[in-house]
Parts: sequence; C-alpha cells; structure tokens
Amino acid sequence: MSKVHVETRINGERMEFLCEPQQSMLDVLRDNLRLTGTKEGCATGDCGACSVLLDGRLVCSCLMLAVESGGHELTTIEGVARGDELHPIQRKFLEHAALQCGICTPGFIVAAKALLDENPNPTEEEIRFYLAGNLCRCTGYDKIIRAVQDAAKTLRGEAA
Amino acid sequence: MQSFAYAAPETVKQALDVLAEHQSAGRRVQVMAGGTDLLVQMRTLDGSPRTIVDIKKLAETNRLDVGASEIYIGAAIPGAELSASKPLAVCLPGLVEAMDLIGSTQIQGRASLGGNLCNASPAGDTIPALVADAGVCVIATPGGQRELPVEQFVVGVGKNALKPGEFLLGIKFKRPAARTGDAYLRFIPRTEMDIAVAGAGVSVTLDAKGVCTAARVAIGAVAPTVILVPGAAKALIGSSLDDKALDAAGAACSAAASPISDKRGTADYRRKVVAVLCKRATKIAAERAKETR
Amino acid sequence: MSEAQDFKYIGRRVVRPDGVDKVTGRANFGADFALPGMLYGKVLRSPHAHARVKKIDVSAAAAMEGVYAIVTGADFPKVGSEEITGGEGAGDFADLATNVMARDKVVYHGHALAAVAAKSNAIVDAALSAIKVEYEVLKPVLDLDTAMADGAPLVNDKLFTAGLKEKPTRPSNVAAYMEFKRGDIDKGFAEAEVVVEGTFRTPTVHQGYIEPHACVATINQGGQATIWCCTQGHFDVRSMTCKVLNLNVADVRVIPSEIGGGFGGKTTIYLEPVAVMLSKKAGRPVKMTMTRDEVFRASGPASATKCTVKIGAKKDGTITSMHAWLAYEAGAYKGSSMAPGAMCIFAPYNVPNFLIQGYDVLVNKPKVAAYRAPGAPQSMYACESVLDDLARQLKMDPLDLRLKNAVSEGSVAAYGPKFNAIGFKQCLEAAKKHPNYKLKLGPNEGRGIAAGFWFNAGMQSSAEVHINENGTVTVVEGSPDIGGSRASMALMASEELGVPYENVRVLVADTESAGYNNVTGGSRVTFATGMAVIQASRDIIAQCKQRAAATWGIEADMVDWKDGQAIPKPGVNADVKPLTLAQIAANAGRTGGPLLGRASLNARGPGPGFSINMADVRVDPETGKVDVLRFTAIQDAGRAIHPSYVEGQMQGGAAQGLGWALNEEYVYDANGVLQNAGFLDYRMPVASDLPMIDTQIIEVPNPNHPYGVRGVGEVPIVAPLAAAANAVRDATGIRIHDLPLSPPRVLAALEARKG
Amino acid sequence: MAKVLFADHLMQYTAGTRELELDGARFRDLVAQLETRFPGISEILIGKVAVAIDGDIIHDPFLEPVGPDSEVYFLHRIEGG
Repeated sequence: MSKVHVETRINGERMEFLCEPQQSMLDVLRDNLRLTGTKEGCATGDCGACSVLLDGRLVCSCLMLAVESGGHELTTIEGVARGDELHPIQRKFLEHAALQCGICTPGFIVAAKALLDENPNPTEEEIRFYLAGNLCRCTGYDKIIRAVQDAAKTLRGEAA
Repeated sequence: MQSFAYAAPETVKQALDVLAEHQSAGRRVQVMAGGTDLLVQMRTLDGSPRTIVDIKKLAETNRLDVGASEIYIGAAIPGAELSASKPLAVCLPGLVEAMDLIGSTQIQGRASLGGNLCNASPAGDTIPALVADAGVCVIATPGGQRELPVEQFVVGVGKNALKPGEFLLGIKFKRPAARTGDAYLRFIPRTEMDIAVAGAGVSVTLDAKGVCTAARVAIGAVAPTVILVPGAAKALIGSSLDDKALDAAGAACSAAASPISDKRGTADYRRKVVAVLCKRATKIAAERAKETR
Repeated sequence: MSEAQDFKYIGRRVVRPDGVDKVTGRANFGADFALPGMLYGKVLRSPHAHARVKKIDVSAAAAMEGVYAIVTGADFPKVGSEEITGGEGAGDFADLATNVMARDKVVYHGHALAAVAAKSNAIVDAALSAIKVEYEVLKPVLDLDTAMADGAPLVNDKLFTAGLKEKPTRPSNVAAYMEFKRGDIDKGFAEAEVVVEGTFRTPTVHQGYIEPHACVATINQGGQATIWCCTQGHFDVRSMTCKVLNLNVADVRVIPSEIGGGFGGKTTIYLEPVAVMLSKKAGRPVKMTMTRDEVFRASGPASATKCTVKIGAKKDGTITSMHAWLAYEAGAYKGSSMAPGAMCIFAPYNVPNFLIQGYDVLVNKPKVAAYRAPGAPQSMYACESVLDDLARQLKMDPLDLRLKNAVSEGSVAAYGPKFNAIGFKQCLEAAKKHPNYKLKLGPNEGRGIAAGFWFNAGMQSSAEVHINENGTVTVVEGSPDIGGSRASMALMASEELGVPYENVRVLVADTESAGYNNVTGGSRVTFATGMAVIQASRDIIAQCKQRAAATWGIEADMVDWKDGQAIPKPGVNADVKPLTLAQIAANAGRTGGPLLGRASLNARGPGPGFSINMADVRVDPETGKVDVLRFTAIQDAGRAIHPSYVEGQMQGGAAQGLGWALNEEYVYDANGVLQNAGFLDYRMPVASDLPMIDTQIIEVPNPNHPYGVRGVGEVPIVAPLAAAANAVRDATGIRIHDLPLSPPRVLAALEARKG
Repeated sequence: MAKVLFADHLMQYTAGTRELELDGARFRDLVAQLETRFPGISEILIGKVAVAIDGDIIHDPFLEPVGPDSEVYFLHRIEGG
C-alpha cells in the first residue's frame, strides 16, 4: 500500500507523517504520532471521545482522513494547557470533580473549549446541546455542565 | 489489485478528469465532501479499496450566495458554516435547522448539505427540507452542467441520480416569495444524536389575510425515499391553516407514508408521528411566513 | 463509631491525585499502551446466534504477507468444569474458556471462534475475511418464554436444572432454580384487604462504558507472560487467564492501566487469553482492542428479565404478603444475577409472609456480566412499581406506604440476616421533607418515587503505606481507580497520619507489586481497601511512636500521636520536643530503617445501602416521548469521604437507570443477530437528555468501618427504573409494564386507552 | 449456643434443616460440627457461600470469632459490579 506524506501543524508544532490514504486522523494521532490523549470510544462519530479542533473548528478525528490534515492546524487535548499552566476548563473539571473514569474527559475538554471560544456566556441548555455529541457514562453530566459554566465565568473574568 | 488513493482536485475539470480516468480504467472511485457518512460506511459496511476524490477544495462546492432572486449553496459547505450565515437563516430557516439537526457539533464541523443529499438515506434530515423548498441540484457532468429537482435526484435507498463521472456541485433555490416560510421537524427518541424516526419539511406562502396560497410538504423516513405529498399541500392551500386543514394535511402524510418497522421505530408509529410533525412544522412555517415580507 | 467524629480531611472536596494527568491526556488507558515490535490482533466472530462449527480453514489467511499468527479453539487447552467462586454470575471456568474462544459450537452472534495477529490493522482485517468457516446453523433461543417452554431448542443439551427438589430427568435451558420464603403467602394474601399484581419485563442492556476492552500481552519461551489491560480486577484477570490457558500464576504479571469505565462489565476476561496465545505463536507482543460493535456483541451485558410480583396489604398499608416470580436471562452460559435480584427484591420491607422464586435461564445471547448492583434494578423495578400501584389503590402517599413497612436496625432482612444500623427510614423522611417533593406539576407531567437497595461487598484488600524521607506518603494498593478512589485513599491516609492531603500520593500497583485485592466492584473499594489503608497508616503510627520513644529513651506506651507528630504523654519528665513525621522519617535510618506500614484484611460487614429516588417527567401525548424534568437522588452513604465523588456516583447511576428505563435495549432480529451494536442506535442518555440531578447524602455510619463508610457505587442505579416508570404512570394514568418506556411503546399505550 | 441458619437454597445440603444451635468460639468450629452432622457440607460452606455473623456479611470466613448468642446465617455470595 503506497503511503502518503503529509505536512501539518499539531498543537502549534510543524509535523510530518506518512500514512495510508484511508487511515483516520484518530489512528494517525494515536498509532503513528503516539498522541494518545485523543481517545477512541466508537470510531463512528457517536461518542466524541476523539474530539479535536481543525483550524479551530470542533470535529471528530475518527471521521476525518489523516491526509485531509495537510496544510491545516490541529489542536488536540495535549495542546489545550497553556504551557506550564492548566487551561481554566481543565482546572474547573478538577475542582468540580467533573470526571470519574476520565476516558471521555479529553473529548469533553476540547469540545468545551470550542464552545467557550465561540460563545463565552452559554446558557445551561446551550452547553448541554453543544456537548450532546460527547458521551459520558459515569457522571450523569451534572458536574461536567457545572464545570463548563464555572470555567466560562472565569474566562469572562468574573470572580468564580 | 486496486489500493486506496486520495485526490483533492482544485478545479471542477480536474475532479471530472479523475472520475473519468477511473471510470474508463474500471477502478473504483468515490466522491467525498465532509466524509462523515463515507468514513463510517468504509469502517462498518464496505472497506474495499477505492480512490477518494475530496471536493472540498473546489470554489463551486464552497460558494454560498444569497442573492436577490436566487440562492446557491455549495455541496461541500459544512453545517457549521450554513448555520452561521444570517442571510440564509432569514430566507430558508427550515433548511438551516434541518442541516443543524444532523449529528453532533463535531459532525456539523464536517458534514455537508451535498453529502447528506447524495447519501440518499430515506432518513436524511435535509432532504425533506430541500424538497419543500423546491431545491434544484446543480450537477457537474463531463459535458458541463445539468440541473435536476431534488425530488428527482433521490431515486432509491442510498441511490441518487448521478451518472458515473458526475458529481454534485451545489443546490439552488428561487428566493422565497413574500410571506413565505419553511420549517423542518423530525422525531427522535433522544434530544440529539439519533437518526430521524420520521421527518416533515413544510413550506407555505400566505396572502395578506393569512390564507395559504402555496405549499409544499415533504416527508422523510417513512418510505424508501423522501416523498413530496401533494395531498398535504392541497389540504393547506386555500385554508387559513386552521386545525381542520392541519389535520387533513397530517392525514394526507400518514396516507402517503409506506414505512417499515425496524430498530428505530414501528411502521404504525412512524405513520402516526409523521402527521404530528407535519402539523407542527406547518404551524412554525406559517409563523415565519407572517414575519417575512 | 459516633456521628460526632470530627475530621480534618475526611469530607473535603479535594482535587484527585490523578486528576491533572486525566485532564491533559497524559493518563494511559487500555488502548494507549504500546511495545516495540508489537503486532495487532483481532477476533473473528460468529455471524450466527447458534451454530455448530464444522470446519475452519485458515490457510488463505495464514499465507498472507504480514500475518504472524492465527489461533482457533483447537489451540486452547481443555478446561474442566469448576465453579468460579466470585459472586453472582461468575459461572464456570469451563464456560469462561469456551466463551473466550468457541470450540465446536458458537452460541451467540459475536462469539469468538478464531483470532489473527498481523503487522497492521489493515492486514488483520484482510486476513480475518480470508478465514473460511463452515457452519451448521441451529435454531436460536432468544427469549425467556421460548427458552422455558417445554420442548424448547436447547442452548446446551448437557445442562440440567440445579436447585430443584427432585432431580430433573431431562436437560433444560433453565440452569438453576432458587427459592426464598418466610411464613405462608396464601395465609398472608387471605389476610390482605388489597392485593396488587403485575408482570414486568426488562430488556437486555449494556453497561455502556466508553472505553472498549483492550490489552497488550507478551509471553516468552519460558511461559512467563505480562499483560497490560483495562480491568476492574487485575488479580482476577491473572487467575482467570491462568485457568483458561493452564499457566502458572507465578509466571503471569498483570499491569492495570487506567480504566475507562466498567460498571461490572470489566470484572471478567475476553481478549487477554487470546492475546497471550497469539503472542505465544507469533513470538511478539500482541495488542488487541475491541471495536464498539464487538463490545456490544461480545462482552457481557445485563440480563433481560420477566418478573411477576404480587403484594397484599391491609387498608392501613401494612403489607401482609409478597410473592415474586423472577426469570433472568444468563446468556449462552449459566450464571445470571438472578440470585442477588431475588435476595434484594423485598429487602427494604418488613413482611411476615413472602415467597421469592428465581430462574437462571440460558438463551443464545452473550453471557451476561455484572452490571452495577447486578440483578437488583430488574427485580426491584417490578416490586417498586407494584408498591406504587398499591399506594394508589390505598389512596396513600407512596412514601408513607414505604415508611409503614420499612426495615430498620434489628429487622430481619428478607435475604436472611438481621440488619445493623441502616438508613432507609432516614432516606424516606428526607424525601418527605425535600422541597422537590412539594413542587406543583403541570399538564401531562407526573412524579414517581421508588426505593433502591444494595448489599455492598467487603472482601479482600491489602495496602502499604510508605513514608518518604521528607515525611511525605506513598500509598500502594491494588484496586483499580475507576471513579476517584485514589482521592479517598489519600484522604483517609492523611486523616490517620495527620499529614496534608497534598503530601499523600496513591499508586495502584500491578499483581507483582501490590498485595492481593479482589475486584473494584460491589462498591467495596472505599470501604474495604480504605480500611486497609487506615490500618496500614495505624501501623505506621505505631512504628513512629516506637521510633520517637527510642529517640527520647522512654517507653513506647508513653508516646501519643497527634496532628502528624509524636508527643510524649503527660507525666513524661524528660523535656522532649514533639517529633513530626518528617523528622522521624529523616532519622529512620538511625532508628531501625525505613518506615513501611502494611495491612491486609478480609473486610466484614460492608453495611447495606438504601436510597429513595424522585423523578418528574413530561409525556408528549402526541408522540409518547418522555422528558425528564427533574430528578432527585437521596442515599445513605454511611460517611462521605469525598462528597463530590459520592454525588457523582448518585448522579451517574441515575443517568444509567434513566437510560435503562426510557430508551436503552438490545434489538435482535428473528435469527438472533443484534441490530443496534453501536452508540447511534443503542441510545444512552446524552447531555441534552437530562436535567441537573439533585442529590442529598444521608450519613448513617456503618459500625464496621472506622469512619462509618458504606459502599455507594451500586445503589444509585437501582431505583431510577421504577421512579421513572411510576412518574409516567402518574403523568398518563396508565401502567406500562415493559421497559424501555420508548416513544412507540408509550404512544401505543395512550392510543389503546383511547380505544 | 450460637444460632445457625441456612438460606432456603442451602437447605438441600442440610436435609431440610433451616436452623440449629451449635457451640463454638470460631466459625470453623461450627463448620466442623456441621460436617459431622451433614457429611460433605463443609466443602460447600467454605469457599462457596457467604455468611452473615450477627448481620455482618463476610466472604470466605474461617477464623471469625462467634459469640455465645451470635446469629450465623449462611447465604448466597454477593460480589457486585
């Protein structure tokens, strides 16, 4: 099988990789680039565990061919923290105990970042519908929603 | 034996050439826009090698025009972009809602109107709205272009009217007349992330007194293809969309439906619910018609 | 153990020690591990629900470039029949072995019958499709009624019903019968002034953990194997894998990864022995990961059930008699959760006469596994629904009806023993006072309440506490952290030792680095492993007193331990300064060597858990869609070590229970082929389906735990099924007996009433 | 004398006996006496079932102390999810 050479940017870093034309972005992130923070829960776009940002837009990396990333910019969970500092969303997930097993957490945090980047002050309903593509089986979503609300507050510069 | 390949042409001609080459060589080729259906199908149904032609880099498939007389939506534009377009939301809010109902926020980042139409699922959410809004497919052909009304584009379960070597460039609409409104509703057991159990797209035009002068009603997930229901339109036209007219339109939808029972719902349930959706969607479309001038 | 314990650390909502790695993507889960030269393995699964395997031809696949190994049932040792003395549903090792890899017969759609290891997933898939299998397709048995009928086709023609008074003469799909009784139910029903009865069905449902099963295995020529996997119990993975492959326990090391949810579904094995066998043949490490489709088809869901419950009572609500007839699908191998379902169904209530009859029934579906309070949600759904109807007939508040018959300390539980301190009445009283119970409802809205119960488990745990040279603490234990237990362990260690929480770190160690621990299951970890951590910490304190005594030249019994330091008891004349843990640790070398505390135990008296749930719903009369408007969970936690994670258990259980009640179900076609093996059509609740879930923690301390802890993980999923169903009954006036209360079913009931 | 009780499904091993009184300081003493009355039963009672001593359920009991008025209840093992 002839492999394709792809040049892209991931988490601000220029990256090159060889992949098979039919390989998903998720498989390349996890197997080729060993960026395993992005999780696979279904590989059919139904759970959101593989959420990444493509040029700032939220997508499922399992529903994107790796070759399509050529010339684009990807952000994965590994790129959410601000260097040595956790992103406020990550901090709030910890403070609110918004994770139990933690497998869905990277996807939720990437999706929540996309939400708050485009809507700094979402209602509870807006948060719930925006995150409806991210499945969590442990928490019943309650603490996740509260963490996102609190993170939004912090990002708006209001006293949390 | 053929192996997988990926092509991302930058002009319509290049795209047509790739399709033509493969066709003449008898090699498998498949056009991809957002890929949210294609990749799932490759993973779960048929993973056999093919050349994937990505049409996201073409100007014609990315153009969004909301003109004074005509609206054009490029086939590869992702839902997230359509939802962000204010002018489109003013002219065809029902269509935008239908697109927005497809999958999650993540899916909206990739999935396209053209892809949803070409995939030709009986339950495709945009198709009833496209039919109700009298959308016309603009198709790239080796000879140039041809046009086809959406209701004639879908010919069977997963089957569309594209001939080998052709692909969908976009969909165009006449700009809706004054006091015209559209709406699409579907039923799913959850609030998100499901495939429609039944769907109804409605477009109505009212006169100054609120009497319905024109209507198109299309229903989805209740037959092998989305179907236009003239009987439902007939029931609405000439009425002031009172309950009697709405009931008659709903009944026409139930009568026109030929649903199956499967994991997503029973035939009997689909037939009943499609009437409810028709009535509810018509009310929303009527409200919108009153607002537009 | 008094309520008035005042704690410095217990009850604080601290950040979990493993938190940062889990919000940054650093934490390694089952599928995240890789080894150099690693191959990818995948299983070939049966397309039939029931068939004899006549021939498997792997020659074409074996000839493929990049294929390193292929295994079939023929490669696996024969395993003799031996009961797995886990708990309910544990079954038999012989069945476990054939479930892992079929021999001559496949007994459900998705049953493993071969596996391939190759250089890439693409090659693996190609090789799998090149394996030719000849089947003789047999008639499948797909539901309880068919399976229990005379002359039903047999899933296993060598199976005879156990537990019957007279020995059965013919094989049957009924694997076991169980009976619990007290008094005389006929007499009890004769005394009753009102009798209510109903037959209820629940569908096959899946735990729905987001992380698919995954492992990496490697074995050398000496038969020494290492397995990295996501599991609720790595010691059980070791013992089960050794039994299935006939390996020596001393030669197998199992290293648990972080685990992405289990809910009981990761207390057994599927891939591990296959990966080891492939590695043996290939001479390379092999990684296996289930697809979501495989998880649904081939891991262990929870039993579908049919339960008939009959309850008789006096006009004042006093229950005089209860009868339950319970049938549970086990899947294709014996061992459903029928027994605990039968034992807990009437546990919350005092009743002079009852009879509980349970049947464990084989069908051609995957062998069920434990699912959060295994067996309880199904049977208690039936009981709590009938109680709701009874309350209506008596025109009595459903909480009052339950209060009138509720068990309390000293009551004899329906499953036998006397209850010690329990919090059922406290939960009921709290529900009556709860503001949500007084809220007014609108049209098409309804409110339902239901009770939940689970035994909770104790079992074996061990822990070590290491004091580092600067007085910081490392806790080493062997219970995989599935929901924040590291935080609870650290809190308990800091409470005992009097050191800051931030100075305590917790390691979940592998089978060769930690003492033996039973599974993370039965809501036992905070209780049992927590108790081991407390005892190991007390071991450290005893040692510290001796080191201090030695330093001061006084007797150890003259030393006290307070706020993280050794202090001389009053009356010690020498003027000695208190020694902090850090000071003692720094001097450890001079006073006898490193400080290492140890404890291992078999925990007694986990303390049963009770709950009351309240659901408010709205039903769309035109579509039959049920929306959950409000949900309130009240539960006795004994003592909440980390309240946020206790609330999290209550909220998560509520969400799972609501999914079970409203939309989740396995849909099979007539041939037993699963139609909805994916998250798209197996409809678990998404964020927009649910409201915030209100919680109220009741604390009636468990006398058997130093801090009063009782398990909290399983109780939360028990009550939501009936709470939701009773709310729909309240909103519509119609009792729908079968779950899920999906829109087509609810609309059909509404239409039927219209006639 | 400790009171020993059996869940219904275990009475098949005790010739239908539900309840009896036995002397013994530890659980194992009781089992030893039961074995003499019901040969073969210890194999089932040790390792295969759980027991509740004065209401507290315990798996794999053996050396657990038993008081003179303790209630010892043999029942099915519960593990959980």
